Amino acid sequence: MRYESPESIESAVALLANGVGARILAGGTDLLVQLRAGLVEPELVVDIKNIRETREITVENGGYRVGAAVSGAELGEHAELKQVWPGVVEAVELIGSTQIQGRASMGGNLCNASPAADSVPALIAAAALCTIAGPEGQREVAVEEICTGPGQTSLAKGEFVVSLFLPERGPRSADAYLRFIPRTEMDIAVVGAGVDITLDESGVCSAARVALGAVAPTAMLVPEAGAALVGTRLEDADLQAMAAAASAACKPIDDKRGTVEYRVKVAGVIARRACAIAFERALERARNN
Amino acid sequence: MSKTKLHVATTINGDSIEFLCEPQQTLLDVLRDELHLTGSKEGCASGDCGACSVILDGRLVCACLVLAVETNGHNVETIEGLADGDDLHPLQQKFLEHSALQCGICTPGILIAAKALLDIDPDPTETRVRYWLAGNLCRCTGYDKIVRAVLDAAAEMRAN
Amino acid sequence: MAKSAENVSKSNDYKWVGTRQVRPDGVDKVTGRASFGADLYAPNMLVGKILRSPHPHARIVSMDISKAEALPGVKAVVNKDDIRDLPSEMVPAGEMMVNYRDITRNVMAREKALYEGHAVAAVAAISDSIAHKALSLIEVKYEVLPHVIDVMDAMKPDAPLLHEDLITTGVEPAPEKPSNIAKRVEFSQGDLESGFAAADVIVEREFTTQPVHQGYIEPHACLANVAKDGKAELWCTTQGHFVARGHCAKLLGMDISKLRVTASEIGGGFGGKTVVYLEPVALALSRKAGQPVKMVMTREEVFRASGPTSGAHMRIKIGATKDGRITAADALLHYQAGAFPGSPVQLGCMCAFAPYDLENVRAVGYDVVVNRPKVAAYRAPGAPIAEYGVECVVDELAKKLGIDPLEMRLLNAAKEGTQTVYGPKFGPVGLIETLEAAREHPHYRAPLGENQGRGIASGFWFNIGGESCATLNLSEDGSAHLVVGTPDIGGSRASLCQMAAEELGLDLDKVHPIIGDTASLGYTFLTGGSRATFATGMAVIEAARDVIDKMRERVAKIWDIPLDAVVWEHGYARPASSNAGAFEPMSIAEIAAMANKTGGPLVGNAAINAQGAGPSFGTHIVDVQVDTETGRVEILRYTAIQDAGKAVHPCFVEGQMQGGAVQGIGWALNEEYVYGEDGKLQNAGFLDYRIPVCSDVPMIDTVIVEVPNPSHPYGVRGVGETPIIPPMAAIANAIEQAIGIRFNALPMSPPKVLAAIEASNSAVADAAE
Amino acid sequence: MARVVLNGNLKQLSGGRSEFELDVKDVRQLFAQLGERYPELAPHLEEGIAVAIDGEIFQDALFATIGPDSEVHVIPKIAGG
Repeated sequence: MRYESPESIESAVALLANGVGARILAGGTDLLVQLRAGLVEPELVVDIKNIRETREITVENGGYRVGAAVSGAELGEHAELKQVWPGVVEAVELIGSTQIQGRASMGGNLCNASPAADSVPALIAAAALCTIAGPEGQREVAVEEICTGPGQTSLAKGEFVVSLFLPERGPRSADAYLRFIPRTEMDIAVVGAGVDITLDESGVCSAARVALGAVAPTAMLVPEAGAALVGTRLEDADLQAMAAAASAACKPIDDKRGTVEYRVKVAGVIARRACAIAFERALERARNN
Repeated sequence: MSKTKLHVATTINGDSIEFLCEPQQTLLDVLRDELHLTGSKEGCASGDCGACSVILDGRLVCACLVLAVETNGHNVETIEGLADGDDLHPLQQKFLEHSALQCGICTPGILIAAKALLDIDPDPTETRVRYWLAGNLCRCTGYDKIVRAVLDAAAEMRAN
Repeated sequence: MAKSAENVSKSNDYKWVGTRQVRPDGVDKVTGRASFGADLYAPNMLVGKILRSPHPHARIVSMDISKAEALPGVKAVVNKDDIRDLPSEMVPAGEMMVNYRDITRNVMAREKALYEGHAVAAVAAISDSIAHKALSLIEVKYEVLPHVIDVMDAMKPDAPLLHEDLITTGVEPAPEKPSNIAKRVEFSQGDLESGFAAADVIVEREFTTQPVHQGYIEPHACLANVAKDGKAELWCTTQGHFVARGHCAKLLGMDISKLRVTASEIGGGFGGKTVVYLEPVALALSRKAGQPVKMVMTREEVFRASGPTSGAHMRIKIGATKDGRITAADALLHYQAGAFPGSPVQLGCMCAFAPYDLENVRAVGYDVVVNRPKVAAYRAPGAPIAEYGVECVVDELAKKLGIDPLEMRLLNAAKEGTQTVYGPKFGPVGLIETLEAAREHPHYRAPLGENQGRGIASGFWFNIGGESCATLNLSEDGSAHLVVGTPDIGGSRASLCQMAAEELGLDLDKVHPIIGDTASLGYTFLTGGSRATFATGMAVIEAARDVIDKMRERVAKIWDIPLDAVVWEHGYARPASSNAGAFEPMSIAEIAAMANKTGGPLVGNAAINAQGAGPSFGTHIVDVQVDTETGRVEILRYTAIQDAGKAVHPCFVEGQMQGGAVQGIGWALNEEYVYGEDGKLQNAGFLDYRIPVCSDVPMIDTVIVEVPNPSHPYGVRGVGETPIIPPMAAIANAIEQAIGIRFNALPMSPPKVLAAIEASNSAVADAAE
Repeated sequence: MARVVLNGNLKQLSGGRSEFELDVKDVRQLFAQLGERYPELAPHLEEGIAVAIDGEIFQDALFATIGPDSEVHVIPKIAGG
């Protein structure tokens, strides 16, 4: 195994394009476990942490661009970003322990392509965009376009995720992320729900994005769940309708972490609780704006 | 696998340390097997137990989830550097006074994790301590005396 | 040593015993200096790795190790041919009795691989990566056989047989056909039939529990070094290096005294480090390679190939009169032994009803082999499973009768003179005291909210004595080295030094303990059965009294008066009375300074087989909150109460109670082995084998009750094991109070709890229609 | 004469009889007499057995004293984790 730590996007792309069986190293909290277990035996590991663009959090067109290798701890310490996108940040902060937070990144969490990745449903709900660098230059795609199946991504050879873009927020929008795990920490999500809600002047929901994790081969947007909230004030009945839509969209598997029945049922519950939190946050913003 | 070893220059507990390592060796492998700093323990090698907790450039990390080569030019703090000469760190002193260890295998990792917490939060709540330490498994104590020792150390450090 | 009641020190104003002192090994443990199993490195050391069976049950048709041996950097390859085959021979090994025929096969598979992860061969190489490569070059031809994982399936007549020659013992007449049932045990007293006939209410329930792993954070590790002349040294993490020495010598055909075993600091054991896994293999590799060999298990290997304790299926039936008196109790226990006979089911039978004073009682147990790793001791082996079922049924009975569960227990509590189902009558025991302490505790009366419930349960463990040696070497300056042979897992060095200092009248910081290797003192049984502070403590006290007598002799000579005219008080030799003569009392330092001139060095020795262990009873109170939408159970408050006899070091006694309680919380709520249809373990890691993390639990309140054990000079009973027994039933009982549903299967994990809630909701709905 | 009771499976090796009045001074004599009467029982008395004399449990203690009025229970050896 060879180790390289390029300092520019271009040289990283060059290495990845030429290297056979190359793997990208960001925080390494998934890759090193896979290396140790012999699940992957790459010829080349490309550490992207020395590329400036992967390590910065910058304001861009009113939104935030977050480098793919920015650690959860760094994200959590960014008070402004946390205030604007609390759901995304709380999702990233749920990835593993304090120790994992010191290394784990959104880019890595996304590209590891686990159906249960905590940050992904939150990013999808936030309509985040993903900037990808490759031999043909850079392209930008919606986060939900990245994962195609467990451990599978749409990235072409030589491509890697440089940064993620969280768009500008309206005055009455807010997001939230909740997950269910058996313990209070250190578990993989059995169900995860990312929610983004926008209210109109009268406090009625004008737009809602609900995304679920760990209930299908990839994290997924559930338009029917969002639609169930639009035009409502998220009363109990509306939330129940949303929960039903969320549960209906689940295509989970039975595994050591949960049964199909359990995941379907709890997906609705967790989505409902996440919606309630996002709604409260949106109302508070509306009051303050 | 590449047989050419990589040269790494790093700072460990304030000392400039240079070592050669293979690219796939973790920081924990090098700390223990090459430098014989065995205070950092391997309980799982997958980041689930925290027994290998070290501080890398001020961030708490699991040494088993860091490639040794990644520490080139960086600063590592391990349990061996926690005491100031003969003077124990207040956390170490409180762990002794509260009998916050039984077998002691998780103790170095927990002390390092607790230090990282008190470095950024001198007055943590019990809940903060418990969630901060959730990545440090202890099978002996039930955590009670550990949490008390950390809170007590924080109080003493605030007083001084 | 004498154990008569008058030998119990009457005074309770001890200087050291009962105080909270900093442990002598503390600084090493908080600075990273302490050396655990994997922390030792030897010059020219090789890395040893084990090849493990990928199949849960397979005949080993053939094995070709030549390619592995030929790989550059590989120094030795071993398999069953390098470990002795041994005939059936039962020996006590700290855990239940073990059979050398099985130990040798568990260490290295012979005819068959009996569980996924079963060792089949091992290599020693100059590097980790070469060792891994070598494993991949060993060619094993398996004939895969059908496997059986569940205990009840394994008992069926058509179940796949693990051992073609296993005939059930304990059944008359002996069966002709082999089966997976290794043994049937039965204990009984009185007349069950009339007992149940006299009952106004009878509750009978079936329970299942899953295997749980001891979960020590330090994986098994050792460093073996065999010289050309066959002399061998072994460094390993173990609860008993003398026991490990015996096993290794037997498996390798060595003189026991040719093998010197040194116990490293041990990173948790809980029973799981009372047996050998890597040690004989490392010695075989080192013997073959002629170099030191270090072996360390990965966490995955720890889960697949060591521990755990039994999973079980059981039926518990108890009857009581309207006023709450239990008239009869019956238990039927089926325990998984893993791949070889020897589950703790007999101990389960003996413990099941021990907290109760019963006339008519029976406990029947079956020891059943399945294609899982052989079970190892785990904290009070066998007791937590059986007592979980019993404590749930007693709780249900109490509620059916409208009696407070605590009062129901008090009404039937075992006490001094109670006839146990396993035979003897109890001496002084402290169950009633723990129940009364629970009743008086503010926790028991604290208010509860919606979906919250409170449960209690009691637990019993025998505790044991056994062989212990101790040596006290007085130095010229009057300080002392204390050498003992029980590895210190939870602070026993502190309590042993406190007892030595108490006897000698020496300051605690003048007593320096070490755990001697197997060549440095006589055979000492392992740290287990809650015996270290009790049994080794008795040896330490005897060694201290031995050196005190020797000091009195020296002083008698110095003063030229009779021995009985010299008494020992608070660290000084004094004249027994004024008419013995007017002499200045002599301190230990003064006597030690003259030792070489007055007859030579002063050494106190003790080599005992400690008898008269005192049982320890505990009672736990727990409050839970149930999230009825997700099935998640949160532990809100926990109080553990236990009779320690005498708490020599109260902090470490509390620590045992807290640690045991939290292990029990894990057992109750989340810990389990998850097997696929393929008979392979799916959660062999700390990510999915969910032991409690710091944020899962509240502070664990403790109350230490002290009902002295008359057989111990300070009244010590031993506390390590009892605290893991009550939690599972206490939590199940609390959940029942919170949501009105009884759970008869462990773990009570969110999916199971939610499923039960949904089922009861739909049942209610149906009833409403 | 001490009252001796065999517990657990041991009684199966003594033809179902579990209670005896024996004139024995210590555990060794107890095992010897029981072994004589029931040769099947003898090997089982050598390992894995404990003896409770008037409520106090003795393991591997051949010379533990048994009094003339002692109540003696022969039980399986107890271990622990």
